[in-house]
Amino acid sequence: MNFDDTPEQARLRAEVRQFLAAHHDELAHGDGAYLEEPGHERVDELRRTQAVLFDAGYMGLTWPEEYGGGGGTNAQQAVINEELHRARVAGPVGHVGLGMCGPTILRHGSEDQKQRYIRRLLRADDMWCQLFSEPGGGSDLAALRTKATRHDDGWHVQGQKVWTTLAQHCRFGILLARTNPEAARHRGLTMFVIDMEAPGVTVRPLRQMNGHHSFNEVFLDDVVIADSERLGDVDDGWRVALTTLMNERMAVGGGGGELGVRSDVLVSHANRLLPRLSEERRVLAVEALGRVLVESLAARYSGYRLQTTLEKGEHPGPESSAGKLTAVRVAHATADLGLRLLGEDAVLARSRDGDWRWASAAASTPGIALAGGTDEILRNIVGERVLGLPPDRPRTPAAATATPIAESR
Amino acid sequence: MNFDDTPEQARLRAEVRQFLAAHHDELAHGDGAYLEEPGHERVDELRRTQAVLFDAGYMGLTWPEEYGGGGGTNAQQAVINEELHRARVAGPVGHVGLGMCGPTILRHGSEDQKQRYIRRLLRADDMWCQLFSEPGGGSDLAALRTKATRHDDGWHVQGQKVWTTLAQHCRFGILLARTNPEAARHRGLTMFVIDMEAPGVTVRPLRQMNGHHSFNEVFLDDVVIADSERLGDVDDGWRVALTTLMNERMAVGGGGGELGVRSDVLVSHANRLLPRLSEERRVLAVEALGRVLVESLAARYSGYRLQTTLEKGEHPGPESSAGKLTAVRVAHATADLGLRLLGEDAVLARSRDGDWRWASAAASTPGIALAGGTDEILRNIVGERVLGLPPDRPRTPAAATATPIAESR
Amino acid sequence: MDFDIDDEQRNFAQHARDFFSEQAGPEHARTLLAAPGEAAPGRRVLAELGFSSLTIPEDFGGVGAELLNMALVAEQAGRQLAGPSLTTAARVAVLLADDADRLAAFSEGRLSLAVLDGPPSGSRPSMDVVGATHFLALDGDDLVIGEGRVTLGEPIDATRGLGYVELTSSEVVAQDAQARWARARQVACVILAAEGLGAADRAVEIGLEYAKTRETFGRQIGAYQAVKHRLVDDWVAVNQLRSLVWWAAWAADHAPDQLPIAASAAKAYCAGTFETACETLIHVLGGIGFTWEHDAHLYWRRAKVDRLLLGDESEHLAAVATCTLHAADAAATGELQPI
Amino acid sequence: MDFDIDDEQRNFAQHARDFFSEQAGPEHARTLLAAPGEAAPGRRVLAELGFSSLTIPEDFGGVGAELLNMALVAEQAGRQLAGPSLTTAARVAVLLADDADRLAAFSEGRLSLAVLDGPPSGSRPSMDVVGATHFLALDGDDLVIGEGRVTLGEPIDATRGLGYVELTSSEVVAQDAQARWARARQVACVILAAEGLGAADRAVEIGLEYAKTRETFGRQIGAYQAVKHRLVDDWVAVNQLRSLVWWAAWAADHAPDQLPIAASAAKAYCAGTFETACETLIHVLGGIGFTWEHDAHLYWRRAKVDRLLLGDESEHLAAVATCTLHAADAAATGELQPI
Repeated sequence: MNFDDTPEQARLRAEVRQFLAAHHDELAHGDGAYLEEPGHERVDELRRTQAVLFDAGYMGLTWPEEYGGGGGTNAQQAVINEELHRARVAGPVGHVGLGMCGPTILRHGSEDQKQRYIRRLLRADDMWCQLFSEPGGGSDLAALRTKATRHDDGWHVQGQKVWTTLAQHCRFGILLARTNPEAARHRGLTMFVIDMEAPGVTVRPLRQMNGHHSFNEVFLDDVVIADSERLGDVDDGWRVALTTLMNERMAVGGGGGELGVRSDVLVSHANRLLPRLSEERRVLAVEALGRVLVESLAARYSGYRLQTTLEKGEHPGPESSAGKLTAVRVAHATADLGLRLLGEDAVLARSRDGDWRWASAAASTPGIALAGGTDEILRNIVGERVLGLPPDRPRTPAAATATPIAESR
Repeated sequence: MNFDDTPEQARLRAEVRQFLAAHHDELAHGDGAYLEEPGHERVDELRRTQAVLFDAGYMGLTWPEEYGGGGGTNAQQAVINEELHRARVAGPVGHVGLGMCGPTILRHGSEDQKQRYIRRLLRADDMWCQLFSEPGGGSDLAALRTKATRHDDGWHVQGQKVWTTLAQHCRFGILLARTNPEAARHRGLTMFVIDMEAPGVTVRPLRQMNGHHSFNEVFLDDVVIADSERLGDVDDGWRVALTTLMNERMAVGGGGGELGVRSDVLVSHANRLLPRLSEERRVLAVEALGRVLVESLAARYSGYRLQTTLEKGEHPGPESSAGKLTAVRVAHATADLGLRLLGEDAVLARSRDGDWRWASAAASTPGIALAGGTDEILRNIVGERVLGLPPDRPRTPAAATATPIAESR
Repeated sequence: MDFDIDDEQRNFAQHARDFFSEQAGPEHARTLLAAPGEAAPGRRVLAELGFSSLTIPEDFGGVGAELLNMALVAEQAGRQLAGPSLTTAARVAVLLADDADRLAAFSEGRLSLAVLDGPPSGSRPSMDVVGATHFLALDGDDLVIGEGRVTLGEPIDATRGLGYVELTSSEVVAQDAQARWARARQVACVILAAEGLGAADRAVEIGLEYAKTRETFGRQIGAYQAVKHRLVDDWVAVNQLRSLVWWAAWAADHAPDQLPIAASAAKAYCAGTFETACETLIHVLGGIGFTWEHDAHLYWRRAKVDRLLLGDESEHLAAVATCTLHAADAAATGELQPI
Repeated sequence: MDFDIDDEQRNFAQHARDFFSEQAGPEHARTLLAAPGEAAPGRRVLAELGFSSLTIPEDFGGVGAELLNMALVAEQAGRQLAGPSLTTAARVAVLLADDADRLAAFSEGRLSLAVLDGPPSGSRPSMDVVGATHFLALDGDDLVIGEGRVTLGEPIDATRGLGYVELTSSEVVAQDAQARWARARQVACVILAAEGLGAADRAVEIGLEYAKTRETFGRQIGAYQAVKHRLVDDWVAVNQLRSLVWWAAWAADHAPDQLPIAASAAKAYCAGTFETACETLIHVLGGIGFTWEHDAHLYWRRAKVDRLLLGDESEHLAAVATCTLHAADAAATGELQPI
């Protein structure tokens, strides 16, 4: 066990730290995810940030060099991420591409696809989204009804997707569609890369309860996709999607990262506001703060253990789902305590000091809880796939087709 | 809405109060249920108490006069119960008879059975138990395997029961047994009155984690029961058992009563010990106390609403299951706060002042949580029978036989 | 003991239910977030119908009803996120109890009042200051009334009309008003809890409807214990909250010594019950519950604000504990009977 | 970063696992409730195997291992509810760091020590006083050692050897010992959390086994979400607790400035995790889990006691918050780097 840097890591850390200080003004900073409305200006700023970091060699360090990756190690990427966090650099705007689409393409895409897409994805030249959920389906992916039909000029796609994160800013997406309506629910699906600027694609941003427009409806009206843009085999999309979902779970909380407002932001907020509280309130707030911090530390150090596993070359397994359960709880408690520390101003969306972060974070938490699988889905995954508990209903022949989905999403 | 006594109720209240003061030494007192080991001496003391109260006309006020009841009203019984509580008189030791067996006999028993049993049951001359649960069955009553086979001299019973409350002190019990092994799970059951002193009945007290012996195993080895001791029709025991269970739920927490240590005992304990705590601990303890009291008030006043419904002549419905959920939570929190208020002594079973109540209550809470249905069972009942949510699994023909049970227990 | 409302009260509540479902509703709350103003149905209409003067004696132009009746109306108002809050009216009725002229003016809707929390020189965020022309405040031991400069806050829930007020004029209405002020606040807590009760009840109702129709993995989601048990817990809590609200409202008129504990118990229990019910609702709804278009967040917003108004859960838990400890102590030393 | 134990440590933990499952176990804890005495395997055996001298330097007759190794042993001891606690040994190693003779005597099992919490004139209930001949205590700023009069308490968990002690003799071991005392307590918290980790892990394991085999209403109970999700939550918490314990144990030797926060975080997180795991276990087991014969209550007893020993959850939550606030404040004003 060793948390110390090797000399080489220490050199990298110093170099990154220096770079981030020198390029401070070219980088977007922030107090945590989901705080700002992802409008065009903010997204452009975040894309520039990602490009600056890519150009410095700090994005996709572990990705293959031949496609624009750094050919480095997980340990190096971890050092870089720590320094990005310390310098309060905003998280990468292309997180769906980095966390889900990219790994899926690397694993299942053709050489040509990797050549064309990966480098631009890492640099946020292209943003990517994931077109899985549908209005009728919710967590039940295998129920999806968007159809892709084979024609001479490629696949014709007809259907509708929803909850597509940042689709309005994306150039490409990975799309799961039904290619064989005769097959059992989770069979007969195929994964494609879709050009979001193709004719027939209509993106309609959804307004969320926090006022933001992060999620979208995507209407697919006879969209044509060349067969060369298939990811994996025909009717093998379920297996491809599992890669995406495993990576999603790792990306969303699995690594011990924070999902809401950063805990150091909460700590400095508390340092500023605790003295204004009565003695009674201070005692209660300090206990609440301790609780948030301990949960947050538990998630963070568990993420480190998972990272160590990954550094040893293993793939993220279903146990990475566990991290998100805690991360969501921490995000909720952080927003709530941040708000309560505002005292009388906590009934308004902006305090007299102009602090809007906590009310905004509170209104964003329910969305954080949904992305990457609800608590129930994650608990089912851990319970059934890690702990070997029986599935939710008996494995009758009729239920069997549904079971793999229930277990994995 | 009116919480005030009518002049008649006020007279009754004054009379009861005077009686309880005058007969103080003949009555057992206590801080709450499940605190003392129900050994023979304690049980005898509690039986004498119940007899004294019966003789004064304070037990079974609403039960039919022809069988020893008082022919009075629920409102009168409520006044009496309030005064018993205020005077810290220990709850009736024959609570299984009063709460479950008695109502079942009154509804399903023969005239002869009512004549022979009810009066002595009310007076705790005979104590009664309920022989339902079996080792393999748990909450799933319809899975029971104790068999009763018809012979010329009556029914021959073979099987084993478990978790039978106070069976070692009981003269009689009501027994649910399978009389038709061919019928569907919850059909083919019949209810009987069993003489616990009959040949073939062996009672083995179980030691519990709190050191007490409230629960028993009961072995039934070719016990003969006369057909005249049947309760209800042959193979109709499921319907009879529903009466028992509904009444059990009302008896266990449904009426807003406390299941663990009395909240006024917690309050006086807190009054004594709060001054010994540091300022920080006092703030935390006061908040915790407030939380217990508010939950307890919520349960108590909800019990009053239910009592009002009953006074208007309605039977207890599945919604009475709700009260126990809260009562269990309050019992748990009461024991825990009582223990924590002891400060450093809370790591021992008896404080330096000799206070053993809180550690004992803590070790009794898990048993309280089980009796009368686990939280999950109660939530299923409320969810499915009151709120109309779908049952846990689809109503396929195969599942249909199990469903009524899943819903009702 | 008869702990139930009677048929007349039931009819009255049904009348209020019909009125608020026509004249208010979450769609109004949503609109208000974009275009600030007075919440629907507005104080003029509430005065016209006599809802805001329910607890004002008939001699002063009011209806002369008990607080329980107002709580029944408030529950229905809460279901539809109506505004301004009846807490203001209930509080005014107590504060101006011996000011016949102003009470009559308020009853008739000629005087638009809000009650300020915190110092009159610069109040804390106070309810229903939107549309109010005059403000009641506690200045030392004096109850004062005056006009004021209003600074509206950026709302989480726009129906609460929250703003900071600085009195620009001030006239003493009553001296030695601490006790009256405290009682008015307790009464206001009961009505706020009643509004929360109605809103929480509606939130559970929407969740139950959805859980019975929405299917995933081949089953209605309400069949899953994770969903079912959460909804059951919320439903149980809402019903228990109703018991506390009714008790507290009854106590205001019939057992004033029980009011401090009952009002704080209702307010504290409401804070958590309402908030949890809304969080469950959004969770059960999934993605759709996170959208602006769905009503869920409007109930959620109300819950997030109401839990802190007129004292948060911690304040009221401490009040319940402290009052109970004192009463028990006094009883033990022979001073008083325990409540 | 390499946040994992190595193969040697894994083997070592396996060795300890085998040892404790042979030499200790819940059946011993049950017996001890009826017949007071020293818990199994007892301090003599622990000394013989070198478990209690793991963190004592080789020069003083110890093993000279890091605290992490002791935490690995403690986890296995916890699984089997073994006693006396290794917290005492870990604490002694810190307290007597420069007392070669006594340390050697302790390493060799010739000196039976317990550490007292609270004043030496009348201690608070302190661990492992059963079977101890000498006691370490903080007397003002002095670390003292002496013999004492022991009053045993009536145990909730008999394996903790809890009693009140009044020193009858006293010799100063070290002056100005506050800092050392604090560090010893932090180290003890880490080991106590490690024992809780092992016990909680075992409780979850028993619950999982039962949930996979026991059937009700035609299904294994582990298929029901109400059961499944509780067990999952506990399993997740136990695994996160392991992360905190390992970090804190590592920090003791490699990052002493992180120890105060890490030790308190581990102790606080352990309190709730272990207690909840045992409550879940008993609940999942149903009636059988409430019996004296089943092991569940022995784990439950340990959890109910351990959560309060060496400072309860509230104390350690406050410590984490306060230390973090100070560190952040110091960093903001340029004094220190944040941890």
